[in-house]
Amino acid sequence: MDSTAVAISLKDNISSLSYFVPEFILIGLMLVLIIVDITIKRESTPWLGVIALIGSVIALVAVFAQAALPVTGLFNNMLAVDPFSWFFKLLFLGSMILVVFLSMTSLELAGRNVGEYFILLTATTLGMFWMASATNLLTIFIAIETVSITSFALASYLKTVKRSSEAGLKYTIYGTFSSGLMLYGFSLLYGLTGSLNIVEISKILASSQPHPLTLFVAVLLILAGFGYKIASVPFHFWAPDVYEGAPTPITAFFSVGPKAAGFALLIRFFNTALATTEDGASWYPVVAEVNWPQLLAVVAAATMTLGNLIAIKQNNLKRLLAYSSIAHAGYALMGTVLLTREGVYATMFYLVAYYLMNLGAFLVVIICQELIKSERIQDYRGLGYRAPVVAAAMTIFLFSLTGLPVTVGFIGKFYLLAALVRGGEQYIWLAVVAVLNTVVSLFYYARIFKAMYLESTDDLTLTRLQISPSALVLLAVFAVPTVFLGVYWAPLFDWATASVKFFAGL
Amino acid sequence: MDNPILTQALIVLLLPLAAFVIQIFVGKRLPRQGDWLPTSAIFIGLILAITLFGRMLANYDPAFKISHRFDWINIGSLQISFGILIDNLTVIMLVVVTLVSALVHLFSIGYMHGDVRYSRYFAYLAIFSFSMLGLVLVDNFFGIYIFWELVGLSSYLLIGHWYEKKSASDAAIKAFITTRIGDIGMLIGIMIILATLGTFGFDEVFAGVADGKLSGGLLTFAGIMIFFGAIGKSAQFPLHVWLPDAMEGPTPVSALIHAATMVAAGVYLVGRTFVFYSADALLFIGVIGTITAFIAATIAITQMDIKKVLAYSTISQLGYMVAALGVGGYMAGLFHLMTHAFFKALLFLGSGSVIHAMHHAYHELHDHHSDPQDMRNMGGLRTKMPITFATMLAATCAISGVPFFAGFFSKDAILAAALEKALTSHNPIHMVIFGTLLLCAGITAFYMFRLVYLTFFGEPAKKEVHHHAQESPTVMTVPLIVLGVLAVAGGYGHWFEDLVTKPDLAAYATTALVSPAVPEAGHEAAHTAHTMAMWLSIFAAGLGILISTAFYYWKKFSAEAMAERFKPVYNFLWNKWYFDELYAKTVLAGTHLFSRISGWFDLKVIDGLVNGVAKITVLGSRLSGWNDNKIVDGLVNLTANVVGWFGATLREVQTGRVQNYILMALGAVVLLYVLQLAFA
Amino acid sequence: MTSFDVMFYVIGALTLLSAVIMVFSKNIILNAIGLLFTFFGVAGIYVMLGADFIAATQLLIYVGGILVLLLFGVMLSQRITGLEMRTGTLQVVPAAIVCVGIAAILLRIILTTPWPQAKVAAPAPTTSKIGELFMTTYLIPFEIVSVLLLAALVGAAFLGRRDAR
Amino acid sequence: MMPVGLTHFLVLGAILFCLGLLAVITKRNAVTVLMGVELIINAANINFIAFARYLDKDLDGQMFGVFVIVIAAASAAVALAIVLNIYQRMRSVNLDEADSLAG
Repeated sequence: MDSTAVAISLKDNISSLSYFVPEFILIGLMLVLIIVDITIKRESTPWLGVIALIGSVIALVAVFAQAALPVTGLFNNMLAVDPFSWFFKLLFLGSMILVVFLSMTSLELAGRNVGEYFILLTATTLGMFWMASATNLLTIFIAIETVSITSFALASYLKTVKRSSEAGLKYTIYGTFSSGLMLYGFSLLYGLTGSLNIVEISKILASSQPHPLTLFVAVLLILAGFGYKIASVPFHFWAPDVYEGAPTPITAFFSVGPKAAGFALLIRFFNTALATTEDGASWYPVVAEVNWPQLLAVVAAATMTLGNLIAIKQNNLKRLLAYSSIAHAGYALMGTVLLTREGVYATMFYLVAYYLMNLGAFLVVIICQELIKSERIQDYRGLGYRAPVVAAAMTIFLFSLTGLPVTVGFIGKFYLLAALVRGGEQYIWLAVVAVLNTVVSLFYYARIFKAMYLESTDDLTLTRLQISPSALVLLAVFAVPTVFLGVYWAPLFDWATASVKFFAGL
Repeated sequence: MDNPILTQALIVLLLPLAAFVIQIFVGKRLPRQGDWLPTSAIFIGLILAITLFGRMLANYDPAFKISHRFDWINIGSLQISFGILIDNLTVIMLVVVTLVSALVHLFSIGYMHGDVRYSRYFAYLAIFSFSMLGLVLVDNFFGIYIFWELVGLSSYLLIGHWYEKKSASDAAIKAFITTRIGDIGMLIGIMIILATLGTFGFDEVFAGVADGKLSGGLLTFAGIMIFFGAIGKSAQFPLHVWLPDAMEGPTPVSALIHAATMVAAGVYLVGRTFVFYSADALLFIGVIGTITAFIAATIAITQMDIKKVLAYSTISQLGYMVAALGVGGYMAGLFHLMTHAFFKALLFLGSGSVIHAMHHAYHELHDHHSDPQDMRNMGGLRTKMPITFATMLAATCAISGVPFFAGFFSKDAILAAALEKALTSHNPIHMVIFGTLLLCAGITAFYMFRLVYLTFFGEPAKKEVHHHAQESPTVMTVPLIVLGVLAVAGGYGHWFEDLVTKPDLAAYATTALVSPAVPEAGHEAAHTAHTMAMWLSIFAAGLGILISTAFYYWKKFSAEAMAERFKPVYNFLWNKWYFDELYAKTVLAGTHLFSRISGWFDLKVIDGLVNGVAKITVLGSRLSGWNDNKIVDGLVNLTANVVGWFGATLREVQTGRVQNYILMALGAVVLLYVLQLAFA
Repeated sequence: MTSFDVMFYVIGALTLLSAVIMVFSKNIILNAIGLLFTFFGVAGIYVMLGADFIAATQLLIYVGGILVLLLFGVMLSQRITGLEMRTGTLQVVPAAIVCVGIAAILLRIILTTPWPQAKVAAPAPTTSKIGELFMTTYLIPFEIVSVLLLAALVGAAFLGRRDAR
Repeated sequence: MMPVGLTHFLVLGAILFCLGLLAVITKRNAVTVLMGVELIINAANINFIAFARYLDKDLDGQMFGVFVIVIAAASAAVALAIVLNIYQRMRSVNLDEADSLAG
């Protein structure tokens, strides 16, 4: 590297710093939390949560301030700022803020040392930021590992609880194994192209004629890393166990945050590394020999079907929601199948819908852990009478998860199906599978609904339950948009479509 | 929104919604638990609908059609506008829906008095009315699907209103899920429309079909798929099993579901999208309708529960309407929908009145075991309940097709349409359809008069009960009288045929490429068919009534003896053609098959991975436990069980051991690689 | 056969042999020792590939750090005196089948792919170049890895700590 | 015999990779399983460095290798902390005994 190249590179690093403000704020938040945690030596102080909340809100403001930034690569094209990553960053901060809220009210964490908890949560969010904006195999790897390593610790955060420790152990073994596979896949991709930058990789793949089978194996192994983050078949096995064992706010977080980050990564990878990105209406796969849509379609169909089928047999609501979240990953994957613009924004729309309805459902689970001290569905009997507002909110979330009309879940599913059907006739079968799956999902969502409203309870349990005002407010925060966006979703839709813009230059 | 008609229609639509919202939140705190609120909302709607109707009559125009669209969603280049469309058919439907709904509201004030969830009940009624009105008003497939689901949802709430009763909550779930199975088909059909035509609006879709953008086998397939929605909602064979169970809801709800709302939705859908169906799709529709009409009619002969008889008669009459549409009798089918709405609502409310009285009588006698709905416990009620009797008799005459009652005109029209089709099409299937429908007309007359004789004539089955029975309160009899008048007079004056025109696909064509529609069969043939059909139908009805009278009034023959003599047939009918059992049997056979497959699967595949013989034992014992379980209810359980079986088996894979997971993930990677090799 | 080839086969054999010991031995101490020699062998491979800096890093971090960490894990979680030093195996047959399948796939693609190769220059010292890259192109990965390390530190410290209550 | 070149190193890496997989799947002891993961990571690293050598690009592959080693260390630290934690709960680090969450 000669001196002018060094100078250019350094200059790029320095000029990129101004785009990095939200990340700096989160890093600062981590440090502040560490210092406060060390200096205040009291167990379970509310201050840590408040600080985390303030910090994440400031970061949110900083991300908002980036709305009008140009699409550009940062730090020698290691990361990128573009509307696509912007969209996801807002989603991540939204998840983080809510999970901080949930954690402050959660019974499971009460009386524990929560300093490290919020530090790790902040670090996970940082990792997700990088997952959404990484444009280099190395930064992708670092980002995934940041999210993974902190997630392992968060899953086993309840050290004294066996199921939490077990969840952490399984997550760790499965996670390190998956990143090992992904790493090997990266090495093969590097060998094929000689580059780590995904935009460059795309160009080299387009110009040289790579061995299709080798490329396929490389991407299959890489998919192990991405697939494990979004919990898609066949890399989903960890999810139910970890979701059940982890502290419930963390489960809620896992089911939306890292999953959305995985989707961001997957979409960016498939659409910029394996296809040529143009500002036009659609993308064209550069490697015609390998049929990525077919691979993704098979994975999507398997994911939704498996998640839904197993969910039917669950009695623990947390575990049921784990399987349902696997199924929803399958639905969201449908949008990525065709590598079209329409599909991508359908997926993004669906992720927001999923964020609302799934976090809402978990919120109900957390509230009910306090109210009825149980996660089992049969203990939700009579909830419609005992806590009408909670049950009504749950009903809204369940309807939305099922995809019934006048909820955002319906609109999201509709866009996905529409994108699929309009993308070409060869994937109508996948749309049919998805529709059949919604019917299957009805069976288990209806079970919860039935338990809450249609099953008789003995007289003992027929007492009204007291719900805290803050819980009511939180419920409203999720239930109202779930319905409102089901009727008037134009703003969300516009946001999602405007965000389908990747960094593609060099 | 410049057009006053549109505004008015929109108000009719939104009033029940507003009532629902208020009622669900504050209904309990309102005076009288707010029952007046949805009731008055729907009555205002009724008045508005009637003025619309009057306006329509005053400025008579067969081609009257206005619509308004709001931009709603954009999917790329595709714009979905949400619009309402009003033509003569819509206005008539508005009147019918609001009328029946209003009367049901009124009737419910008496019937549901003192119910635990009285206020909730009225909220559900309101949302039901709203959904149905929306269904009538929207102008595109997408909107129809949304309201379609809403109707399903609100019917679920209403059927399950007495959810403390297990049978009621089961029936609610059964109705919801069975109809949704039909909805899947409908959604698939809509998706095909979207994929090929890129639009949802009725007019655009029909134009696309007329221009030949969607044609041939795919058009037929799409049509049949859309019709699947109607099969579910309108309780057509083979998805009819939910409707009789839906009787578990309060009786006014049954009236609402059966008369003008939920089950009518399917018929209305087929009517509204009539031009969309290719000839083959129409034949399919006609066959399904005929099968339904016949099966349900034969089942109704043997039933003893007064509401069950009416339920099967509804299914049968719906089959009539669908068959009529299938043979091209657009007018006849929809006309029958109108007249049927009147007399079926009347029959249900009348039976509700009877049950109310029986219930009351049992209550007085402190008898809590006897079934107030069993006709064997009734008899001789005509002296005790004269108004109920008179109105019920009128409705029975109407449904049986006795001349000069409303049902006569519409039923006659259907038979005429079927005969005309049979005469012109030269397709033997059409002849069979006509013959079966004619037979059904006779059977209908038979079982309806059987109902009247058993309930109102003869000696009371239990003297003391009879003694305590009394006429229902005015709030319940007024709706009966109103409907009674309509059941008598609703068919006169050719009003329906004058107002509604049969749509013509060619009219939608935007290009002139399409050959003009095949001209309708000559006036001559139609006239012959009409006269012939009229006499045949009178004959069939008369014969049915005669036989019924011979059995149940003159007691010339003993029904019991007949039943004994033709025991297999009787059992077959009494058990509703063993439909529920058939579905259950399929489940059992399926389970056996699955258990064998799964045993093999476990042995050969999972075992190696799971490395535990114990797993098989667990699975085996669970499956044998499964066989012991009494598996009862039809299609719902079939799907639920098969799906559940898969769930349970797949669940075994989640062993809890992380290294199993890793192994399986790697195995899947190898599998994907092999698949890629095989298909690339 | 050049001396380079001979060296490759010797080091390769050492690496694979110790890896096989690591995988197939039932004694956990032998597993760890096998892993140690595998790491050494891999470091040797790095040297042969002209990656002197990585080889040094491998020795320092892997042999010095990770392996010591793993040994600590072994010691802390096993009763050193007892019989528990032997570790069992699970699902050997299906595992073998799947691994052979994966091996077949990988070998097939490795041997059939025409990898893009340039003319290989003589190995040169890489440390200063790598140092330069750390400060220029790879500055941000270098920095964000520090966040990862900090988070890992916090997590490991929290989990390893014995709580007061 | 072919002179030693890129494929030789790749084959070595592939064999190490599969041995690592085998260890991860079959070993009961969690610490040994983590050792298997390290083998997988080393296999990938050999690939990276071999490619970097024979493609003769910039030192991208080597840089990746350095980062992988560092991250592997961090990952191993957290993983071992979790293993120790499970040892305190269960008095065992056998993975097949941690199966209470299942189904």
